[in-house]
Amino acid sequence: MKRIRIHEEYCIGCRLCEINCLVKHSRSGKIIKAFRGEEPRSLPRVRVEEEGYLSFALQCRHCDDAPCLENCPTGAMYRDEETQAVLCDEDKCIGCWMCIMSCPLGVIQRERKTKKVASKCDLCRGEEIPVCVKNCPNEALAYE
Amino acid sequence: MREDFYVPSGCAVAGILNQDGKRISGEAIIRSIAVMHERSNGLGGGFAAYGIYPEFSDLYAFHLLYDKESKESEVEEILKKKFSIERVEAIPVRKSKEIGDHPLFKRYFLRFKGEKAQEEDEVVQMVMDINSRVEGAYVISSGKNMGIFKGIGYPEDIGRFFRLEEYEAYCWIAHGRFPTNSVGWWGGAHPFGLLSWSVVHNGEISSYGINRRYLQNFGYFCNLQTDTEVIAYLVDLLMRKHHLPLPYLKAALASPFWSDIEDMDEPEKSFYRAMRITYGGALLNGPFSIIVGFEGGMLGMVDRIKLRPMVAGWREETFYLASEECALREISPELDRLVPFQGGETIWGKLGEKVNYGQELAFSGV
Amino acid sequence: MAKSLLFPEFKVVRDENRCIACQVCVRQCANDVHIYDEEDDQVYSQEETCVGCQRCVTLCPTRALEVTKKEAGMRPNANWSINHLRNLYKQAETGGVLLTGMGCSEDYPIYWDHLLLNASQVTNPSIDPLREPIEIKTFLGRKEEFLDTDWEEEPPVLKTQLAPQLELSVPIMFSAMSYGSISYNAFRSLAEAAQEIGTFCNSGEGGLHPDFYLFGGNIIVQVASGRFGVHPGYLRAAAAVEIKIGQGAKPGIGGHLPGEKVSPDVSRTRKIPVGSDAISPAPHHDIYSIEDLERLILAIKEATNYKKPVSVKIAAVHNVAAIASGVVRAGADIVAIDGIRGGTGAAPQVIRDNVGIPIELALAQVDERLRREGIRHRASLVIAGGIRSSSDIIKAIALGADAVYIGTAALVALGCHLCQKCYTGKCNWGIATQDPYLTKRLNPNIGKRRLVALLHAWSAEIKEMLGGMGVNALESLRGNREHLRAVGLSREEREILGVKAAGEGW
Amino acid sequence: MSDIKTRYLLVGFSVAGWWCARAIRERDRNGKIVALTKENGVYSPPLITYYLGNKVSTIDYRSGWMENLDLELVPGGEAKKLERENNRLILASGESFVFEKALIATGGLPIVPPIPGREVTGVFTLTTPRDMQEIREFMKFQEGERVTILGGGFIGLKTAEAFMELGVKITLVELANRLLQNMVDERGSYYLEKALERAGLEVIKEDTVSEFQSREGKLSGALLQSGKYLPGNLAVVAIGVHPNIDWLQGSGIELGRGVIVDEFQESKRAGIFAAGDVAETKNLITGERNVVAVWPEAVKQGKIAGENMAGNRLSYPGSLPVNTVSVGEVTLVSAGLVNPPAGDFEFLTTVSDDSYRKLVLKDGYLVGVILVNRIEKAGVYINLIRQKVKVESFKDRLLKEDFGMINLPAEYRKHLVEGASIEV
Repeated sequence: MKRIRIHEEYCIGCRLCEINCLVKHSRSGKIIKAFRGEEPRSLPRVRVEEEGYLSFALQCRHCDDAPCLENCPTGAMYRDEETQAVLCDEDKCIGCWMCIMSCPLGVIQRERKTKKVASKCDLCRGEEIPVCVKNCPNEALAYE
Repeated sequence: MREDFYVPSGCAVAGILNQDGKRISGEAIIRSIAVMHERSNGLGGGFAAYGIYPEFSDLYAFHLLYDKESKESEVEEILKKKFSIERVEAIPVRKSKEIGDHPLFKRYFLRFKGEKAQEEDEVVQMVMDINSRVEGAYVISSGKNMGIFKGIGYPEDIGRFFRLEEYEAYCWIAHGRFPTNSVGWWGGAHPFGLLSWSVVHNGEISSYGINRRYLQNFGYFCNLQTDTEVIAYLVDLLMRKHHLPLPYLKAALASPFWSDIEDMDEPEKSFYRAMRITYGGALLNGPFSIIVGFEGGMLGMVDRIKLRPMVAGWREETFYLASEECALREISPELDRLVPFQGGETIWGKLGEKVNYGQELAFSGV
Repeated sequence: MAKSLLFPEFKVVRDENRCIACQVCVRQCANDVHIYDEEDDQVYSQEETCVGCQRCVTLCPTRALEVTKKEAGMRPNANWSINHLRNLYKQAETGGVLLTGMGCSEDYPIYWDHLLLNASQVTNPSIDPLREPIEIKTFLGRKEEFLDTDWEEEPPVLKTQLAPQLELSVPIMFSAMSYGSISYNAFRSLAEAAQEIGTFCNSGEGGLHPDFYLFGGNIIVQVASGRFGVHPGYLRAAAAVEIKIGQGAKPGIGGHLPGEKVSPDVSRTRKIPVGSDAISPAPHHDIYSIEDLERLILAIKEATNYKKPVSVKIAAVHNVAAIASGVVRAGADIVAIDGIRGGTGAAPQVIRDNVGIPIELALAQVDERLRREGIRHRASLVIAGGIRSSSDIIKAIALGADAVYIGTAALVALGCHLCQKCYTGKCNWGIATQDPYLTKRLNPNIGKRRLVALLHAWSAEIKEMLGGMGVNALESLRGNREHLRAVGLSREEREILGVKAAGEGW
Repeated sequence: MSDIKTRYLLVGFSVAGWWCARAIRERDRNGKIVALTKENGVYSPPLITYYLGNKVSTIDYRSGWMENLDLELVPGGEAKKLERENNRLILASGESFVFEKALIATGGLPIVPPIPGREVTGVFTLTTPRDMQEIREFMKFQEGERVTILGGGFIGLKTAEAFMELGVKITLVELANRLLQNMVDERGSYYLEKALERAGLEVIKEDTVSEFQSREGKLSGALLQSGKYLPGNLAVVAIGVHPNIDWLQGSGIELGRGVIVDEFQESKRAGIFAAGDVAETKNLITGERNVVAVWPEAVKQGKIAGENMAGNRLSYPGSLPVNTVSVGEVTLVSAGLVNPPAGDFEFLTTVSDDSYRKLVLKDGYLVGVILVNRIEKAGVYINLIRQKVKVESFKDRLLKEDFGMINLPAEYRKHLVEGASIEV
């Protein structure tokens, strides 16, 4: 399957990936509105981690043996046949957080109010290239 | 009258070589070039003839063109520095209605007096000196047992003007000119000659600027504003001074493309590579088909992508070159073989040598 | 502390209707121009330190930013320009030589822009580069006047051995830019692009990082007055060696790599302590005359078994033609001449903007002089200094250059915005810096791709222009000034350039 | 009745059985698999309490994927006897199966202490769909104003969570002095109890039911040891489960608390494997043998057993107790050794009004973690425990606000972010 590869040596910590991810998963899909008009602001599904001058953008790896999927008791976590992405069916999600407990990368976020998985990379369903990759100004992310 | 104008040219070229050395009259070449009348526009025509002065074969036959008669003594003073003048005569001409005003033509049969080792260099130097220093006088040919006849007019008219049917040569080359910029100067017509080299040329040398500067490095100074001049000098430099044999003239003047050189096997590859690296300034660029006449033969060459026409033909011991096939058929309706030139190809014939049929073509029906 | 009289050079205009306080600008500015206030959830800008590099403008996702030149409020004065005033204030405050980066930015004539190219019409067909080969391969190195050949053999056997040559698939090389002055990633971009294209980049006086030995076949290493990083392995690794006598941006003075840019890796490569300024002396202290240069050329040839061409780089100064002649006679295989608009990582501004002559004039004179002396073939001529486009290159070739070096143009392709602050080591584009936070901004894969694309584009344009002239091999244009005509130049300038006026025929 | 022959026999088809079947199918496309389940279909045990609490509308588990497994499911197939000499298994129904490889995954059974009155109507356990169905039906007729839940451990809390959604009054009775004593430490229990209190739950500690009292065969209330009386007609005994192994007596399979297996999940009888809540394995950290009845371990053990049954030779690194509970406003995660014995343990903690995080380190390695409310990096910590990554050099960053993969050793981190295959 195609994966988002991380080239941490070229991550410049600009966080444009987060910004574009947030916009992509916002209600309006428009950047200024997503930031200034939508409450609550949607959450980016990619996070830039930083330490010193090192940084990288991390999002779900859509692992082959995805522990979040294996450990999901409801089957809410599933693998998309077409893209092989690990996705979360929010209707099935019960907020048991087994996925969070299982994810060795810590890339699943929870929505406290709805008690659902809130922030899980979906490889921008429908997009040829995920927006974090497409908008990375330095090709620190690659979709290959 | 002579002006410093560069004249690009269209033109027709033709050549006949009897490889057995049998001398033929100028009638044939006049007919041959006349067929390609449409390729000329009456602003230049000329001929080079080899083997025409057998009785003076060891003397330099200088053809001089005088715009101003008063320059004769000045020229002769210069000639005397290195030569003894064995004979001087006016070149016989025939007045005609086609040819109007014309300059004075004289020929000198000269014996070199200087150091043998430098003989040819000194002859070249003398030609350069006269052509650049003496205004109104111009050496149009300077070889032995050969001569160049040229002027303003259609080539067939020029041929008759110079009464070429009265000469017999084993090799004739001819030129009919189509300059796009009218220049009324007889010296600007082709062939261009130096020593026994003569060159006729259909085309325009777009590398002229650098070829000219390249030649300066070797003491050749071009002052005729014609690209044919650089070809003649390059031939002299490469063949006489650098000893390139005929088959390899093209390695310098119309070098194979780098991609073709890359495809060659060693040691051929190294040779062509070295030639091209060394002779980059001599590479002739732009469209051309040229005929080089020399003592004992003639050679045809076209540019690397064949932007100008030329065909070679053979009938028994006679080798023909011309811009168009019709020029060959005119004088030899039957040909043993006819070959169109390929890009960058040279085809030559030499006295006493077997017929050289050029490259085999991959396709038939030409 | 006394109040500084310096005023901001740039104005940062933030469209508050567009700003989403995403802080990309904050994170990208190495000069701390943008500051995020968490309490207000707003980004503010302080313009004093802005260098106008346009990094924030480029990366702002909502195009909320604009950085423009600030109009100084002083009364306009043709004599006392704003730049003069700034410099006066600055020097009155610091008491030091003003440093700058990149090439001369003064308004001297650019002769390329007064030269026009020829094209074929009717009498001579133009050649279509899409259908016919147009050759721009170039060889640099000493050429023979004559090949001693045994013509009896088939094919003929050369008795003359050719001098070593650099084979360039395009007549364009990357100028000397040292690792140190530029980042590892910038150097890597250049080296990889040179390798992919089939041309050369120049190490500058920065030594060769071990990672770059891999690209040695496409690197010309420099031996300059500081001798930084020079050792036998360095000479052996390279395709050619260049002795740097002078640089167009700073003729007559040495090099200066500020200590800020001497990172541990740079220090290892240059063999100097971390953080120390790397100062190359003005002259080579073993070259006090042309004979000394000859000794050094010979020594380098000896050290490299006569297998590599030796280049000598000089700045274009008043007597450049005679100097170049001497350099050729001293045995240089390549003479590189760098004009007044040549770039630098750091130079005194007063030198950069006032010393030297334009490369076009220098080139024309050097080529002509060498031809007049009959030694033009003994060395190739590479020119540098402000080459901006393929048309500059083709005009340089027609004037007589064998190839050109591009420096600034290559850096611009990599993202440089000519802010002229290379010497600070805070290049926001990750080019002229060693700060690891900044250097990673230049992804060498992208850098290489952009450089390769640039050279492909220029090659295509050069071929188009050559084809238009009816020339299908670059050597037929080289030094062929008949294909150039001058507009708007004095007779004297035309004579120096050896170019006829536009309107004159052949 | 004649034997049914099969290459693979899965005895029990809950999560361990399901993932075992999947692992077999990865390696063996054609070998026949028969799966026995005493229930009616394949369901997800954790969903039982959610279903009761109306949070899900089905307890079905990945039935959509069943087709790919190409197995023969035998519902109502309760195993009764495994022959000592032969690979033959006999069901309560009398059917018999002859297998080449078998997986014992019969899970656990609820523990019900011998409390007087435990058989009366209104006293339930809640581990099977049948239990859940019975409770639902019971509640339809008798609106329970109070539910007494016996047990303040994981199962008790899950049960409480379910009833909270139904708006009934819940009393949780726990014998120990704090709730969830196996999963969290005292402070963790404190946060949990506070949250339950806020949610209106009554918690009675250090007490237990001494008798379920009834009227007309129906529960009327629970009398506690302390003498306290909790009226109400619904009580759930939720003090735990024990492995369902009684049917294996005499089969020659070595039994401890559960089916004793080696690191390949194989029992003492070659070819017979066990996984999930029935298997007794070595603890990853302490090396002690015990039954760790949690979902993630069941998945892992099932997969490894499946791989090995189909011819591979994978070993299970050891069990790690991991669990998570959300009740009211509190979410807890616990993994590994959270209440270590006295010794050389190091503790890293952060405490705030609404969160608590505690890491337990031994010899520079992470061995246990408790997270209250701030659980997002739980998986990162747990994986550090599983992979036995020495955290000594970066332990000061483990609890930082922006702790993430970037703080981990590059090699470890890069292996993970490649994502091709996460080692489990």
